[in-house]
Amino acid sequence: MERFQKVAVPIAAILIFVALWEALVWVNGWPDYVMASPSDLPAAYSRFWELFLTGSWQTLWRTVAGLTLAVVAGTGLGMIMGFSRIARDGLYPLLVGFNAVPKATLVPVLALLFIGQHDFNTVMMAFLISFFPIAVSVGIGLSTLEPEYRDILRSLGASKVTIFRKIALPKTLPEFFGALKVSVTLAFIGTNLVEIISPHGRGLGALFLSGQTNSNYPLMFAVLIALAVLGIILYYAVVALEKIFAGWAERPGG
Amino acid sequence: MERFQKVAVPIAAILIFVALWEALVWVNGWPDYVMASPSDLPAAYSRFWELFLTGSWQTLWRTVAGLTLAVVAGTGLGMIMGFSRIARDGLYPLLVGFNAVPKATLVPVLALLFIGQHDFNTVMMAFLISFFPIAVSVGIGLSTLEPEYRDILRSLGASKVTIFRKIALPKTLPEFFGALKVSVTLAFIGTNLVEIISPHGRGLGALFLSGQTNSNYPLMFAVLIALAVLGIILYYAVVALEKIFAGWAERPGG
Amino acid sequence: TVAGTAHAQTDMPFALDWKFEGPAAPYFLALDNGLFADQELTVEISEGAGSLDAIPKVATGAYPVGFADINSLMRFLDQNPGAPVTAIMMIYDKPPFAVVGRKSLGVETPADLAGKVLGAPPPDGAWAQFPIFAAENDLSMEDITVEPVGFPTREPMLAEGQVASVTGFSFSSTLNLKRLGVEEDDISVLLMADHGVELYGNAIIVNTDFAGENPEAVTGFLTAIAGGWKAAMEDPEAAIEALIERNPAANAELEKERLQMAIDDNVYTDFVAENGLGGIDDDRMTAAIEQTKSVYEFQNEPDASLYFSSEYLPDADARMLK
Amino acid sequence: MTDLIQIKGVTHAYRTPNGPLPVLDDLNINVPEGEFAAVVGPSGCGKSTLTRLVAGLMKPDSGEVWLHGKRVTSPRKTVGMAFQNPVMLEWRTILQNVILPLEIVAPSMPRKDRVARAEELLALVGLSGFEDKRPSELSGGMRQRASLCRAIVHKPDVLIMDEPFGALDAFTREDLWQTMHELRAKEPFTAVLITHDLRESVYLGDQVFVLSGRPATTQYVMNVDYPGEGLRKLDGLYTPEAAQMLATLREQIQIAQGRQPGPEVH
Amino acid sequence: MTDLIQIKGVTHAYRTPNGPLPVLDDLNINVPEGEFAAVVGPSGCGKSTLTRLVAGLMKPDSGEVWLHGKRVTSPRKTVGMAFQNPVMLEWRTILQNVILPLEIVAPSMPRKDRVARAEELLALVGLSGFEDKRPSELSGGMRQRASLCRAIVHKPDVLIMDEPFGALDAFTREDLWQTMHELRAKEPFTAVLITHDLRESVYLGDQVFVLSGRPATTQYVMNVDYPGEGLRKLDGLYTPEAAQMLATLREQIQIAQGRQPGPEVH
Ligand SMILES: Nc1ncnc2c1ncn2[C@@H]1O[C@H](COP(=O)(O)OP(=O)(O)OP(=O)(O)O)[C@@H](O)[C@H]1O
Ligand SMILES: Nc1ncnc2c1ncn2[C@@H]1O[C@H](COP(=O)(O)OP(=O)(O)OP(=O)(O)O)[C@@H](O)[C@H]1O
Ligand SMILES: [Mg+2]
Ligand SMILES: [Mg+2]
Repeated sequence: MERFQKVAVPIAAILIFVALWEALVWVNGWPDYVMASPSDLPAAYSRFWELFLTGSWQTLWRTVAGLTLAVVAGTGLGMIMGFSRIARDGLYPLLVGFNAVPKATLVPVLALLFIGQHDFNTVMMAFLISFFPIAVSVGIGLSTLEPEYRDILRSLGASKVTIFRKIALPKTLPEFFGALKVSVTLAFIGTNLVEIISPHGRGLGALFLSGQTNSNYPLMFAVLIALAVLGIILYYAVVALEKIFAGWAERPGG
Repeated sequence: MERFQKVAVPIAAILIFVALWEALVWVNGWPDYVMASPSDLPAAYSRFWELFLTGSWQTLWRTVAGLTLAVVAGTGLGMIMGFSRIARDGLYPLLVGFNAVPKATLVPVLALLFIGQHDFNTVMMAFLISFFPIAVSVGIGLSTLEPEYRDILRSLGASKVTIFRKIALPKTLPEFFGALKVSVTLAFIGTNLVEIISPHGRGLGALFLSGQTNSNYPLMFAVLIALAVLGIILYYAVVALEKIFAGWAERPGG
Repeated sequence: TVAGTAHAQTDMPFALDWKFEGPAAPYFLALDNGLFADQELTVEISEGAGSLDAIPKVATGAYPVGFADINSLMRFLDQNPGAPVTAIMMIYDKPPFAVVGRKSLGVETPADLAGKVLGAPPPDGAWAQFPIFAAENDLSMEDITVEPVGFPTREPMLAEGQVASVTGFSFSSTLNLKRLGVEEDDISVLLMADHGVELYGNAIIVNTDFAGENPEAVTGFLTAIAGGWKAAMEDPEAAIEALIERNPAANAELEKERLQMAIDDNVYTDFVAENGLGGIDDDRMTAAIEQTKSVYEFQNEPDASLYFSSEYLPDADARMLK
Repeated sequence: MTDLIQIKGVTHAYRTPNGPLPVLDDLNINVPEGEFAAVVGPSGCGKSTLTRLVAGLMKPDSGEVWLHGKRVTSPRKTVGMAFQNPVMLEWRTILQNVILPLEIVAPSMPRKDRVARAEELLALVGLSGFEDKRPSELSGGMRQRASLCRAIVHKPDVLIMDEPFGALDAFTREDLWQTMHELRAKEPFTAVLITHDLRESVYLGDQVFVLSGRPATTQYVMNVDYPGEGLRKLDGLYTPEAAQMLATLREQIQIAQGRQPGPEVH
Repeated sequence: MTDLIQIKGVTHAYRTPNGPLPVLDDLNINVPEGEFAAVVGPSGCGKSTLTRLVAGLMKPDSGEVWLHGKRVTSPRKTVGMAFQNPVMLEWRTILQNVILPLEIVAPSMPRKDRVARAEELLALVGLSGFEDKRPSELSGGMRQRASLCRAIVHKPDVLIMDEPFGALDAFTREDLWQTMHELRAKEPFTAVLITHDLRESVYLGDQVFVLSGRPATTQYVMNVDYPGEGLRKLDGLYTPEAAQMLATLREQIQIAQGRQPGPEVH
């Protein structure tokens, strides 16, 4: 029963969303070039399905690679900021400043620095755009860790790294996964930004561009939906990881 | 002494960063169009300072407006998702899907739907891009709230909203502010995206564009730095709020 | 307009395809010189983010008039049959589509492209027409190494010699290269229109529903546009001044050069000198559609009359630029 | 008159991954208005579970809980609860923590009155001067005392206390016992007190309920006939009558823990 | 032989927003190797603070703490600590919680041995069958017992316990007292036990230290001469000698709380 609900509710939500979208377009009588409706999309998918498959795969692996980097670097940075007040005071403004810079404007800089290294550029941008939430959440998790928890291991003379691994990390895992869910979506945006702004003919971004040059609006919307679906798939991968590693945190009721 | 450190450390960090940047450009001998160096920027600022001031103000107020909306809507959504499992299961995939769609591609759609409503479009985009981290953090804060805390008020027959206001909100305030720090930077990106992709001649984004059309690379970098500075200013505003509302959470030591 | 007041002002917001650069100056000059007001039109000019941004703005009716590439318009109308938009006045009689190369890298004629690296942004308008250019010049695509680049990196890569040539708009790429320090003598501009490509370029487009209801206003608008270009050719300085007022960070020298290039290469062609600004030659249009078929697969049978209508053009003498 | 608190045949089991864990089994407890029920039983038998059921925080699998002649299905505003683990809201000072229930139950009460009420109670438990401290600046026993103030600040009809004096030394504890009696005389309430201190159960309880080991059922009920007149005095605990009651309870608890009742040594 | 635990003139104050709060004042405690020091004192006097200083979790403002002839400046691996608030890691089962110190102190110990050791201890405190439960599924007393297992699982030289039996009923508590004595006989350790139960301090302590009220100083030291031979027996607590010791301690605590020593009634 609960199993059933877990699958049925998201699907129902998505169906309702699609129905609302179709209705909105229909009621307003919007032409494709304002907003394509869901019923326009199957044609686009069936016509270009091969491109969608290869494009999705290319977008996906770069995103996952960038995200993995972001997890590693974000966790490292978060640890530094969580454990050291000075690092926190010094790094935070820099990171915030860096993050307030629209990444779209950095794509050309990156592209010029690493000319032709498309894979590298794309992964790099996915990484750059998505590590911040992870660093923030790990940093906050550490700096607000209840001393009672920390003391359990401190009293054994455990090193900071051990305390992090055994206490802080598991204790902040729910927040970490929350941040990861945000980062997943950001990493996608990073990958696509490169594919669209510094196009190299690969990934779903390229498909979007070709829809654009040909004024094929249903194709463009189809790409956006494909991106959303990829995002949802990655999200459920994160949820699966969360169930394994942080299932304890879910409170019953409510 | 501690006061001093709080001010000195971030400034030192920024100075070090600027010095490293200058050195990097200098050592590699990069031309302006690959990467401008900090020493190129003062000229740009002194020449266009008036534009920088008005542009900054325009960008700033739209960002803050969007961010305020994001806080309100994000908190509301987070509450719904935190309190109701069904809402969580149903809304999360939709939100993730929505967030995985690069906002750059939505700008034209928004611009077509609300033609000429530049302020509205800009604020809207800042909002759309920045509410997600807040919703996630509030939702997680609620759904992982230790039952011990909740029971204190539940035993008095308090409503869910009261429990949220008196317990869940203050208890999750550190994470909330963490999310807000992420959202601040995202909201900036949203504002700029509109200013750059659907130009309406206002804000720092417009200045960036005119730097681009003139191949005035130092001007472009100057705009980016101005954006970073604005981001840092907003960040410190958030920090000030955090000190007031969530100062208790900061743990000593470390 | 309210019935009975024949002389009421008509609002005609005008959607440009691009930012406020030199080639947009004539429209501002027309505005400042009161040419629109003379026609009882209230015009506000908005910048855009490409033809694909401007076309839907006009198709939805939010902007009655706009400025966009007619080749993009053809595709738009093919994909969205019945959309109420069409071109009514050709401005770039010769499209600015070009291959820009560097002589020092061995690119001077189309034949030189073989065996060299060509930088091309996939969504670039000029790149979209490159196959026509290649076919007309007997170039085999297999002999050319195409490097996909982004717009912002296109000219820097050429300046650094990473590619030997790029596709782009003549006035954009050339001037960007100069700004990056490439000697003018070193730049070779291969305008596709000079090498067998018959396509047309940017035109004034109109929402046909609006035009049907306000034919005089539309004609008046076109009259003012022609007047603007005429005035700009006579006094480029004044035109640039009008532009700088709207884009204060712009570099006046550069924009003047850009405007001049547009006038010389794209607007004031022999055909325009003879027939005035704005009309098209039906045979050339047919040829252009034929050429387009080689780079774009039409969903519906192309029909030139859908893409361009000359019924709103003012008399030829109102369109003479000199 | 029916009893104010009625626990009628309550049975409850926790659902755990390896099957249900029965905790309460056909438990019956009745407390007349104004009386004090002390509940003792072995560790882990289900006492805290019982308090949660009475407070309406959980619903029993079967059986019913009635307060004031109404069936309990959800928490009531007129109940005060001191939890076994005295969780304080870290972001509030001690005073603000104590005031919390008033904010919910009596939102219209002027702030001054709230503060006065909280300060009075804090003084009663020996925490004057700590009003503005954060919970993390208090010792375990001090936190427990503050938590007790929070439970009674809104003058509840029904007070449920889960080992409220567990972290206190003998003297502080005895002081608070007396304070409880004084409070009862001034602001009458009906109470359920969970404790593991038999002397506490005899001194404070009008009835003492001994629960059996898990699953807990009412194994033994003792009506306390406290020696002496009027407000109970501590000395009463050292009378032979009290000694006899304590001995009986010890024996019952030993049975509850599934042992042979040992020799009476205390 | 010098004493294994030496607390030499330790003074400490907490920095609070309204000035320093002196908590310990020139405190001196010495515990010879293998002995058991029981510490009693009024609530909030500074006992938990003392345990943190001995464990090296905090540094005293002045004075020194020595363990094993070495000055304590940071925590030691050979110390076991049972905190007053028995926090368990919620994401681990009870067994995993108990094993935790072994993961730090004896990383090379095979998993099987760790589990065996933890299971043995859990059985000792009556928690067999709860190994795979989450902490939230345990009652307060059960958590406290698990926390005790965690403190001793790695066979520490020095064991510091802050009210380890506070949440337990009398019988469970007495069982654990005996368990402690048996453990000491098998795996000798030196211990500091904070408690508020005077009988506990006499039954378990070789010395009982009575701390004064805040700021705490060593007010009284009692050498326990427990009645009977060999392993201490519970019966010993009911001998006149024990009664005498308890009476003295009660008196001292009353002084510590700043009252006149009352009539001896227990
Ligand atoms: N982190 C802290 N900051 C400020 N003051 C503190 C802090 N921790 C404890 N105190 C104060 O120090 C005093 C002693 O606290 P401590 O926890 O050592 O007492 P205790 O003897 O263990 O009491 P109890 O028996 O109630 O547990 C108390 O008055 C408390 O208010
Ligand atoms: N949330 C829960 N999920 C599963 N089992 C639980 C839960 N809470 C308590 N239990 C189990 O129920 C039993 C009774 O717990 P309860 O807390 O009511 O005991 P108690 O009588 O209060 O014990 P103590 O005196 O130690 O506090 C225990 O065996 C415990 O393991
Ligand atoms: Mg309990
Ligand atoms: Mg203590």
